Formats: sequence, structure tokens, C-alpha cells
Amino acid sequence: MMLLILAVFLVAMASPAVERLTGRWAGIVLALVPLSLFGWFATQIAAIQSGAKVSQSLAWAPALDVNLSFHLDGLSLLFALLITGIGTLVVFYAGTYLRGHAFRGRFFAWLLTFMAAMLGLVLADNLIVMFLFWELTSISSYFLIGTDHQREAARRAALQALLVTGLGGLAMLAGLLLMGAAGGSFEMSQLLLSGDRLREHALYLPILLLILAGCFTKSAQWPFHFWLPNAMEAPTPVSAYLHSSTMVKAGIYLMARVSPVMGGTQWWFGVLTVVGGVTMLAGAVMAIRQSYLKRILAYSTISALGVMTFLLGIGAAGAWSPESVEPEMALYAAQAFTIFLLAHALYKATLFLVAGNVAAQAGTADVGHLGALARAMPLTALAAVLGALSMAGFPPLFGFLSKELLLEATMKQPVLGEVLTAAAMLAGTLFVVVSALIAWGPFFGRTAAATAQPARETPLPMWISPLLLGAAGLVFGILPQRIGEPLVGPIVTGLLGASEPVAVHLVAWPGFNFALLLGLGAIAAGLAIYACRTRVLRLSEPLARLERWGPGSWYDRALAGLIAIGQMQTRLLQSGYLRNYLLIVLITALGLIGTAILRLESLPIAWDWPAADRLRWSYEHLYLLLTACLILMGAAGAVHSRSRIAAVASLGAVGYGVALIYVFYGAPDLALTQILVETLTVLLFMLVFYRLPGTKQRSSPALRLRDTILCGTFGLLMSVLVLVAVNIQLQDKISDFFIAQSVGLGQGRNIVNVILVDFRALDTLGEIVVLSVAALGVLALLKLRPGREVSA
Amino acid sequence: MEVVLAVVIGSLYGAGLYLLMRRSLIKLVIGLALLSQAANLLIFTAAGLRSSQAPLIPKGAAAPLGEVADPLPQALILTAIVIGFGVIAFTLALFHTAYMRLGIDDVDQMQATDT
Amino acid sequence: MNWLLALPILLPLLVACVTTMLLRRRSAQRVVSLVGMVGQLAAAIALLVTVYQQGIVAVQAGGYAAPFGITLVADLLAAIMVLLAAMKGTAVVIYSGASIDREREAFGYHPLLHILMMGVCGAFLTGDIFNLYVFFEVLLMSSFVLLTLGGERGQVEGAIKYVTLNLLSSAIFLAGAGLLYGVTGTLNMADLAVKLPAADQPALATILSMMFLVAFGIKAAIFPLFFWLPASYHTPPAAVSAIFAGLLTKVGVYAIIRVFTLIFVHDIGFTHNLILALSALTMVTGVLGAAVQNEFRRILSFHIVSQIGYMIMGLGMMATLAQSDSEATRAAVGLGLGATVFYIAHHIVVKTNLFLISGVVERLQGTGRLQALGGFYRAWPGLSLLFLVPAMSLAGLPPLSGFWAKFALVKAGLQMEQYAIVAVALVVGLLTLFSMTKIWAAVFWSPAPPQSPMDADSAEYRRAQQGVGMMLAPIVALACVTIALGLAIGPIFEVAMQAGEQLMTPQLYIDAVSPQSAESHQGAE
Amino acid sequence: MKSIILRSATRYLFPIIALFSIFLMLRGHDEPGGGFIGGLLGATCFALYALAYDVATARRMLRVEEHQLIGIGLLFAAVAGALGLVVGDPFLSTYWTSEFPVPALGQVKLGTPLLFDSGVYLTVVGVVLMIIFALAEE
Repeated sequence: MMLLILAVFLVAMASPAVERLTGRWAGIVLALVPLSLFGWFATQIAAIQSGAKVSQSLAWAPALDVNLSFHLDGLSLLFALLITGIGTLVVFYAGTYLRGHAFRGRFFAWLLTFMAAMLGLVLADNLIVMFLFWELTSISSYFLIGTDHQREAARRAALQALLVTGLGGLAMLAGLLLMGAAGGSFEMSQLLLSGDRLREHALYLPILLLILAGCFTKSAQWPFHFWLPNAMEAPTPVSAYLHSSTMVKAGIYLMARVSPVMGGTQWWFGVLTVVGGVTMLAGAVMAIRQSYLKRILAYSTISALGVMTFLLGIGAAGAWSPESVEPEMALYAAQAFTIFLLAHALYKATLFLVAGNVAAQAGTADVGHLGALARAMPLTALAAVLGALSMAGFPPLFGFLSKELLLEATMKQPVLGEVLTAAAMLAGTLFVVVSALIAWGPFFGRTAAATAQPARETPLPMWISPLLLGAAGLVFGILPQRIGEPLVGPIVTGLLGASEPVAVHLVAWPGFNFALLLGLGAIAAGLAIYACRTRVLRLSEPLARLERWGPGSWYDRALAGLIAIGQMQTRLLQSGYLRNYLLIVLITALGLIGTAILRLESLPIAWDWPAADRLRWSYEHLYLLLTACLILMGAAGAVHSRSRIAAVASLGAVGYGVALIYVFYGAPDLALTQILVETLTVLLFMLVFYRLPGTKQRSSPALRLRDTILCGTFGLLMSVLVLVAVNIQLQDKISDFFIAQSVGLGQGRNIVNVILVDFRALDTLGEIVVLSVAALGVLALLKLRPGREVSA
Repeated sequence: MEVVLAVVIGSLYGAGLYLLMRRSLIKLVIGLALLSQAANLLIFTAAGLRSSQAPLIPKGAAAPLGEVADPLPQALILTAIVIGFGVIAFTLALFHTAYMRLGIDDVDQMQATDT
Repeated sequence: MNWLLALPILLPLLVACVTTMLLRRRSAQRVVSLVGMVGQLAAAIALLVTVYQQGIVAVQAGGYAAPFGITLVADLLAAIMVLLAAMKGTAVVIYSGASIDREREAFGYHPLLHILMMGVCGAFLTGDIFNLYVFFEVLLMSSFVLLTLGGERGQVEGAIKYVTLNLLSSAIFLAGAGLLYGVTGTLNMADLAVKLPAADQPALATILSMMFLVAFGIKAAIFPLFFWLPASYHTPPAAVSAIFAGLLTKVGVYAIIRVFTLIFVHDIGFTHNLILALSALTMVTGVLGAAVQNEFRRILSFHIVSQIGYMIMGLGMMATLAQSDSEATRAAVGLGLGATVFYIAHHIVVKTNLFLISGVVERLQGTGRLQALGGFYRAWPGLSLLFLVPAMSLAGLPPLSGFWAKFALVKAGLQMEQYAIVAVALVVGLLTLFSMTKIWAAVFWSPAPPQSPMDADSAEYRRAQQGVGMMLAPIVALACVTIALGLAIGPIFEVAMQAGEQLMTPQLYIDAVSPQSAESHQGAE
Repeated sequence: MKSIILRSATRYLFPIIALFSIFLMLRGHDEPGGGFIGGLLGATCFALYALAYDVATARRMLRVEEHQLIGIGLLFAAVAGALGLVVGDPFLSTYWTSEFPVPALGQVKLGTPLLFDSGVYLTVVGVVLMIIFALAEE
């Protein structure tokens, strides 16, 4: 399996070259890859049905519990077949649909990357590897939505999709990590065997909510659904493939995969059923309000995803009232879920491709302007009818079976059964309205307005793909037992977490029962609503206003808020005033060191100014006191002086005062260097200051006062630290070694110079490098002027 | 006598920082010079002023007679002084070019690279 | 052994001397510079291999015993950093062959580059706190000059803020080193780690740790102290800001990690929780700043600040050792530190690459402002793909190295129940993705603006184009390194974990530096 | 500034200061002095020339470009350090010759630190002159 995914990745990278080579036939050549994969997975059906285990594993980063392990079971097999099957047709369709498009090569590259990532996602056994492919699908969908990136709307929609799914993805990463830690292993197969350990875990609720955040954003559930309609900016093959049958189902796949271990609790039932139900209804209602073909389909996809989440939710009703549950209630829900998943994938892909044909030929996708296309495009019309009938749930089609099982599952609910059935009925009705809008209006309705150019039938690949998918819906509908059952059985066993395989028997015509009556009723109501849809649109006007304040606007407001905070923060912090920067640095330094000092119980400062004979003490240190006064006056002069000369002179005074202190405390080398350096510095100051203007007093008195206080406290802090350091002296300083060894090892009697040149020569080496760089810098600064001809 | 030096160090640090936050380039560079003097003096004092006998060994002797001042901080400060000189020389040249190039001496008007 | 540790410092110095002599002859300078950098890379690889096999390697400069002479130590973290520095240097030297103008080379561009390399490698390898100050000054001084080389208005203005704040940080660092010597009487870091606890002055030690945190914080550009970086990094040519982006702040981060895992480990509850808080604030302010900029290299500069928050997050998470010293926590902290080491490696490669690409974009389009850019996806598909690799890696998209770095940090954080910081890390990851796609949409996807020289085959555009070939070579190489880091994560993360382990147990470092003080230490136990 | 007194004074002062600066540098290992102090002093005598005459004559007196001087100084220091590596000892290890009599000075011994110190001397002279000449020419 690993090799297959790798192969698809390699082909994806090669596809720009392949596309340039094969030109017109690129669609077909590239479609061979998913076709061969579809064939390989088809051969696995028998093995999986008999319960054989197909898994591979390769260690990748053991320190991070990440190893490339893949596992094929019922659920992943169905998804794999869907991905590769519909993938083949979509690539085949896109070959002609995008002929002449400037970036067709790169489009195929990203489409095949997406296919490989989606395959990896459904086949991965290791949680982290699955997340890895999850993020890859998000990024490839970003590039696919932005295929014709010249348009601002496409770029915005791509970003919106990426950010919403990205946010959910990151939350899910945290959830997966917690789940792996709580469940004891990062391999899904081991986790599934851990039974109730996760459900009883203390962190069950956060794990559940985090993972569901990822699933709900990916599968466009109610609060996070707004990115899917905008994603219709992508070319139709992308909408047909990603945003109807595969990518948006990744969330559903993960919920189904995790349900045996995380499902079955009251939280699971509550959250999924409510969110699923709301999405189901909201999506359906908004679908009928749209006027563009692809947006209608997008909202109906949201509603379909809501139905699937809803089914996964009600499967766990047993947890709510365990005593009154009928054993096969969970079985019905699991069956309904699987059949609905398969049926929806088929008819939604068909309808999207049909919408693509209509948009290509009729020039517009607005349902209002389309009419009587059946005569011009008979084959597309046939595919449209097949897809729409399956969606509406008419008997011979596969959709009918899925609606039947959906209604039976809701009727058998022990708790709130009637409410859930009513919700399912309403959704079914609205589905019928949508299918009528898509199939009946454009193809068989009267011609409302003149279409842009005379529509004629699309070339072969563009009508064969939807037709094949529609026909598959019909075939599955007629013979569900022979084709549907080998796939559905293993999935249902997996979903229920049952040990031995569960027998599933599907029948084309379940006979007259209450569910059938409800279904027919839904169809009738749907057709009625379609007939008087103008009045229905007026009635649902308030809903439109609600939509404007809905989640879509929350996203825009959040983004605008983010930018506003960023601007405010940058204006505040990165103000451009150097003194503000210094102020903040000073306050931070004072704050940090201050808090550290407050933790100091006792302040070990020895106050060696003898109280008794202060006069004698000060006489002894007279010279020191005089130099100290000289330095203090110099510092004050530097601060308050008006003229530049006075400032430089006071700086010189400070320098020479410090040299005197070095002399007092036995540092001849130091004093010599200090005096020479000080002279040179004053000389340089004079050379430079000759040209700079005088120092005018610029800042306001309040500012100066605040600065004085802050700098004063910092200075005080430094003095205190010095006194503290002076009093805490460890005895064995390393300088004793230098004093002892200066003649022996260093062969020199001036210990300071021996240290500089011998013991710590690396310091001096670094020092002269600094000096030479400084010299180079001065030369470059003064000599190198942009534009001035350099006399090098 | 450490108290006196501590006061000197504190006032040098305070003056240096105060000058650093003024708006004229000249005061800025004088502030930097004062800061480096203060840091050097701090190392000198923090190492403990044991004695005022210069760390030299008389001719022919193997070790200095009696208590000697700590040679290590003196070596460190010598290095720091020379590095400080290099840096101050570069800063002076930088401010000179800045004034020639930008024509303004007031640091507050230099916000082009930030906002 | 002596060669290995001395070469990363001596070789750049020799090359700098030679290139200073050759200031007048441009081509000779370039050849010597490239040969020197490749030699540096070879030496760095040899050093890493030796350290990986034999554990921490220590050599006493001048042959004097440990605490007295200056010790050169290479543990895995230092060896990895030296290798990354050498790799970056080689890439930038090749890149600047085509992008640095004649005047800058005549005024010492190459010697400065090598002296910067000497300062950086010296800072990574030295085991002495004052010597660290000297090497900091070496790399700071050469970065001052490199920043102002060329003397344009923006460079000079940015340099004033850069110089002032960094000199303030050096003054605080010098004061800290002086006080540390005053209290413990030693300068050797390993000796400090033994003597500072012996002085049993925990409160004073915390004060000193705060001074070092402020000094290194300014150099590493953490939260309240990063203003100099966005103000100055985008002014010099792309090659210079590329070498700055990957190295200067990382030396500050290395210094914080070294000091706060070796010397100041007595009061982890206070110091490391503070670092954790600062890391969270750094991440958020950096990425918020990046989200609102609209000039290519300013966004990248703010991203440096935000990514540094991630690097010190791993260090800050050591604070959980204060609450529970159980085996599981120690393993998680080890994972956190390993993730930090890997994050630094990933970020250096990615950030340099992004700056080099911004240089190519600026060379072709003449400006860095996003509104005036566009149409690169159509005109330069190769460059777009090359931009995608580091950009998506920075945003944390799997399977590139950025994802693994963030993933490891989040995994370690969750194991230690540090939920707040993990949440911040994830959200900031998303905002990074937002600003990266902002660049992608503006520079690559949006249509080329009308008057841009892009499509017109004007002579000026053709001249700009011919140099680009040589500039793309290092970009491709760095992109391959990013992909290799991402795909071969298994063994590479093993090395990072070992480096994390070495940081977790300072005793390994102390024994390697001064074998005989190890006995005294055991004796004192 | 171009007064005759200063010019004639500099012509005589130059050799004395130069000699004194070299003397300071050589005795640095045993008495207060050393590479830095010698270098700074050495630079002042050339600066005096720049002040008395003009930068061009000072450069001619120097006879070698300042940046060459810095290059040579750095090379001396690096080579003095690298000698140890060639022999296999750690970086920057020092070696001393045994004592040998010199007619005027008595017992003298030469060592690698002396080479290192002269490297420092040359670099400091080169650096200070480069800065002063650059600023003076402005």
C-alpha cells in the first residue's frame, strides 16, 4: 500500500512534464494511474470480506512514536475505492474540461498530490501519519481552489478554506496526541482494541471535542460550513472530487473510524446528533435559496454531511437509555450511514460534473437563465436525471434505498424518535426540491432567457463520466445485494465494533412499510414546494438576513480583528522612537531584577563606613574621595552641559578620574591604557563633533523627570549589587593560580600582561579582531557613499 | 571604601542611561562611553579590592612579596577598555555619517525603518 | 582533537587576514572566501561526527588546566550550531557572489563575513563566560559594520537603533560577568556550575540570572527586547540580512540555553516559568507584527522574533521539573529540549532560505513592497516551488521539518500538562501560515502590476536576470536540506534527543571540561 | 595648524616616541607596558605627523597601507597561536627559547607570546592610524 501512495506522489510530481508531452491525451494518460489503483483495491474486496488483515509498517521516527504503518479494513477500502474510482473519472473529465488552461500541468500535479494524500489519510494506521496526510489534503485543496489565481475571489476563498480547516486540524493534532497518550498507543489498530479505556479516561471530553473540531471544520458542519460554498471558486472537477465526495468526507471518515472507541457515550450522541441535525436542515434550507448551480450543490453537500454526522450520532442512542434499546437499532444506523455515504458520493459527483457541462456549454450557471437544454445536450440530461432521481430517493435508484434505511433508523430511535424522523423527513423533502431545481429546471423547463451561445453536447469525456456515475447509482439500486453487500458488511462490523462479522442483507424493494409511505410523502411534498418555489423564497427572506450574521461573517470579523490588534500592537511597541525602546528595555530589566531582589530575604551589605572615627577614615581615603567627586562632577557635567565642548571635557574628566582610581588600587597597566585610550577618545570626539550641531534641550521636563527616576533606580540597583557581590567573596579565586605560575609557566613578571598574552590569549586575539573590524567599519562608513565614485 | 566606588558606579550607570535616552546623537554616544566606563569600574570593584600593591613580581623572585591586587579583573578590564574604544570609535563614525546623510540630529525623527 | 576545536575559530581568522590583504583584487577575494567557507564546513562536519561518537569534547586553550585557562568545549548542541553556521556561511558566500556590488567588496565584505563566522563559532565553542563576551563583541562589531556597509539612508538609521540597544546589552552582560566573578571567583562555565551552588546564595544567583536573561534576551530578541530587529534587519542587502537572520539571534538563544541549563538551574520554578511566559509573549507579538506588515523582508523579520519564542519554549518547559521530578516528566523535558535543538536547526535553514529568495524577488522586481510585486507564479514557476518549501516548512506543514519541530514541542508540552503554552504554540502556528500565504498570494499568485519590469524584456530586466542563476544554487541546496530534515526525521531527531539529554544533565559537561574537578565534585557529594 | 615650531618639533620627537613605544612593548612581559600601550603610543607619533604636516606625508612616513598593517598584525597573532597546533599541543600554547646573552641587554629569551604581542602592537597601530586618517581626511 505504501508503494502505491508513493507511486501516486511521484506521478503527481511528474505530471507537469507528462501534460506537456501528451498534450490532448493528458487526461487519459494520467487517469490510468487511479484506474490501476482502483483495480488493485477491487481485488482486495474478497480478502477484506473474509476478514483478512492487510497491514504494513515501517519505523520512521521512534523517538516521536511515529512509524509509517498502514492498515486496510472495510471502511478504508470503501473510501479507497471511492477516491480512486471517482478520481479516475474526474481526471479523465478534467483532461478536456481544462484544455487550453495555462496551468493545466500544475493543476494535475496538485490533483494527484491530493489523491495520494487522501489515500494516505484513509489507509494510515498511525495517528500522526494520518494527521500528516490530513494537512497535505488541506494544502493541496488550497492550491486547487486557487487554480485560476488571477481572480481575487479565488485567492480569498482558497485562504479561507485553508485557515478554517487548518485551525480545526491544529486542534485535532492536540486531540490526537492526548488520545494517543491516554489510549496507550499511537496505532489506531491498538487503540480500537482498548475498549472502554478512552471512554472512562479523565480527559475524554477534551479529546472528543478537539478531534470533533478537526472533523467538523473539515466536513463543513454547521458553525464551520461557510468555507465550502466559497470553495466553489475552484474549477468544477475539483468541486466534484474534493468538495463533494472525498475531502469533505475525511472528517466523517475519522468520526466513523473513532466511533467504536470514542462513540456510544451521551456526549457523543448529543454533540453529533445536534450538530448533524442542524447542519442537515440549515444546509438544505439554504440550498433551495441559491440561484447558482454549484452553490446549490455545495449547500446540499453540507446538508448531506449533516445527515451522515446525524446518523453516526443516533447510532449511539443506546447510551442514552440502555434498557429500552432494540438490538438492531445501532445496526440500522450503521447500515444507513454506509449506504448513504456511497449513494451520496455517486450522485453528488454526477450532478457536479453535469453542472460543469452546463456551465461550459451554456456560459452561465444561474438556474434562472437556463432552460430546455435537454434537446441540445441529451446525454448530459440523462446523467442529470439519473443523479437527481437518486438524490430525491426515487425507487429504482440507490438513493431510494439510503432514504429508506435513514427513515427506518430514525423511526427505531427509543428517545425523541418522532422529532428525529420529522427532521429526516424535512431533509428528504428539501433534497427533492434541490434535485428538481438542478435536473428539471435547466433541462426540461421552458427557456427563460436566451443563453449566451447555442448549447451543444460536450465532447465525449465530459458526458461519459457523469453518465457512468449515474449508471452506477442505478445498478447499485437494482442489485444492492450482490454489489453493495460485500462492501457494507465489513464496514458495519467495524462501526459496531462487533467481534464476529455482522450479516447484512439489502433488498432492492423492501416492500410496503411505513418508511416507504414516509418516503413517497416526502417526494410529493418536495414536488409541491418546487412548484410554488417563488412564494417559498419570499417566505424564507428573514432566513437570508440570519445568514448575513451567520458564521461566514464571524470569520471575516475575526480576521479584521486580528489585523487591527496587530496594527495597534505594532504601533504601540514598534513605535520607531529609540527612547521608547530603551525605556521598555530599562523597565523590563528593572522589573526582572527587582522581582529577583524582592525574593531576597536578607540583603547582605556590610556598611564599612565606621561610625566612630569618620574624620580619620575620610582623611585616609582623601584622595579617593576627591577622585570620586571629580568623576561625579564629570558625569553631572556630561548630563547637563549645553555646549558640545563642555560635554566632551566632562567625559574626559570621568575617564581620567577612573584612571586615577585604577592607580590607587594597584593597576598600573590598566591606568596607562585608560589614560591613552581616553586621550584618543577625546581626540576622536573633537574631530567628529566639529561638524555636528549643538545639543538643544528637546524633551519635555516631565519626560526628563521620568527618565531621571528610572535611571536613578537602575544606578542604585547596580550599586546595591556591587556591595552585595563585594561582601559575598568565595576564598579560592582562580587568580591565585596566575599569581603563583606567572614566572614559572608564563616566564614573565608582569602578571597582568602574562594573563593577557599567555594564559587568556584567546581574549586578546578576539579583542584585536574587534579593533580591526572597527577600523574597517570606520573606513567603510566615511569613504563608502552610494553613488560617489570610489577611488579604490 | 567600596561604598564610595559603589556610589560612583551607580551614578555613572544612571548618567549613562539618562544620556542614552536623550534625543541628540552626541548625548547618545557620550552615554555609551559612560556606560562602558561604569561597567569596567564595576568589574574592578566587584572582584574585591584586597590590596593596592601592583601585581608585579620583583626581579629574581618567584612570587610577589605579600598581598597583591587581583590581576585577573585587571586583564579583563584592559580587554574591555580596548573593545570599548573600538566600539565607540565606530559609533562616532556611524553618527557622523548619519548626520551627514540624514541631515537630522534628532533621534525621534528617525522612524523610517520602523513603521 | 586539538585541531577540531581550534579550526572553526582559527580558519575564519586566517581567511579574514588574507582577504584583508587582497582588498583590491575582487576575484581573488571571492575564491579565498569560498575556499575558506568550504573548509569551515568540512571542519564542522568532522567536529559533529567526533562529538556524536565520543560525547562532549573539551580542549584547554594554551594547555593550562580547566578552571584557569580558557576551555573550548563542544557538546552536541554546540557542534550542531557550528555545522549550521558553516552551512549558512557557504550558502551566503555563493549567493553574494552575484548579489553584492563591487564597492562593498572593495571595503571588506568578505573579511567581515569570515570574522562574523569566527565570532559565532567562537561563541558556540567557548566554555568561559568572559571569553563568550569577547566573541559576542567580535560578532556584534562585524554585524555593525556589515549592516552599515554601503551607507544607504535606511541602513544608517536602522544601525543607530541596532548599535545602541546591543551596546546596552553588552554593558549589562559585562556587569553580570563581573559580579559573577566577584561572587564565585571563577570564569569557567563548568566551574561556575560547581561553585555557584557552593556559594549557597540562591537569591543573588537568581538576580544574576535575571541580568543574563536581559543581556541575552536583547541579543536573542525575546519579547520586550526585540525592537532593534524589525527596525534594522530589512535594510542591508539580502545576503547580509540572510546571514544575520540565521545566526545573530541564534547565538543569543544558544547563550540563554547554555546558561539556563548549566549555571542557573537552582531556582527552576521561578526562572524557567518566566522564560516560558516570555516565550509565549514573543511568539504572539512576533506573529501579530508579521501579520500587518506589507513588505517582504519586514514580514520575515517579525517571523524571526515569533519563531524565537518557540525555541525558548522548550527551555521554559523545564519548569515542570520544579513540580514533579518523576521519570515521565524528565523524559518529557528531554523531548522538549531535543525538540528545541531540532527547532533551531530547522529555523536556521528555513529562515536563511526565505531571505535569499526575498533577495532574488527584489533583484527581479526592484522592490520588496507586496503591492508592487506579483506574477511570479506565471513567470518563475521554479522560484515559486523553491519559495513553497521553506514557507510551508516555517508554517508547520508536514512532512517538512517545521512540522516535526512544532509537533515535538507540542507533544512534549502535552506530556507535561503545559496546556496554555501548547495552545499558544498551535494558534501562532496558524497565524504564521496566514502571513506566509499572504506573501504567497501577493508575490506569486496576484497578477503582475502593470508597470513592473517583469514581462518587459528591458535591458535592465535582462541584466538582473543573468546573475540569478548563481543566486538560485544556494536556495536549491537549502531547500533540499529542509526536505531531507523533514523526510529523514528518524535518525536526525535521534541526534537532537541526545543533545537534549546532554543539556538535561550538566554533570556530563562538567566532567568533560575538568576531569579532576569531577572527583572533587564526587567527593563533595 | 601648520606652524613651523610644531613641524620641527615633530621631526625630532618622532624617533624618540617611536623608540619609547617599542621599548614599552618589549618590556611589557616583565614591567608595566605591553602590546596595547606600545601600539597606542606608536600610533600617536604618526598622528602627530598628520597634525603637523598632512595625512599624505604621514602615510608616506608609514610606508605601508594601514589595512596591510592590520592584516600583518592579525596574521602574526594567529600564527603565534597556531604554532602549538602544528606540534600537536592545544591552540595558543606558548614556547620559549632558552636564555642567550645579547651584547647590550644581557640575558634575553624570546618566546611565542612576544610574537603575539608584536602582532597586537602592529594591529593597534594600524587600527588607530586608519581611524585617525579616515576622520582627518573627512
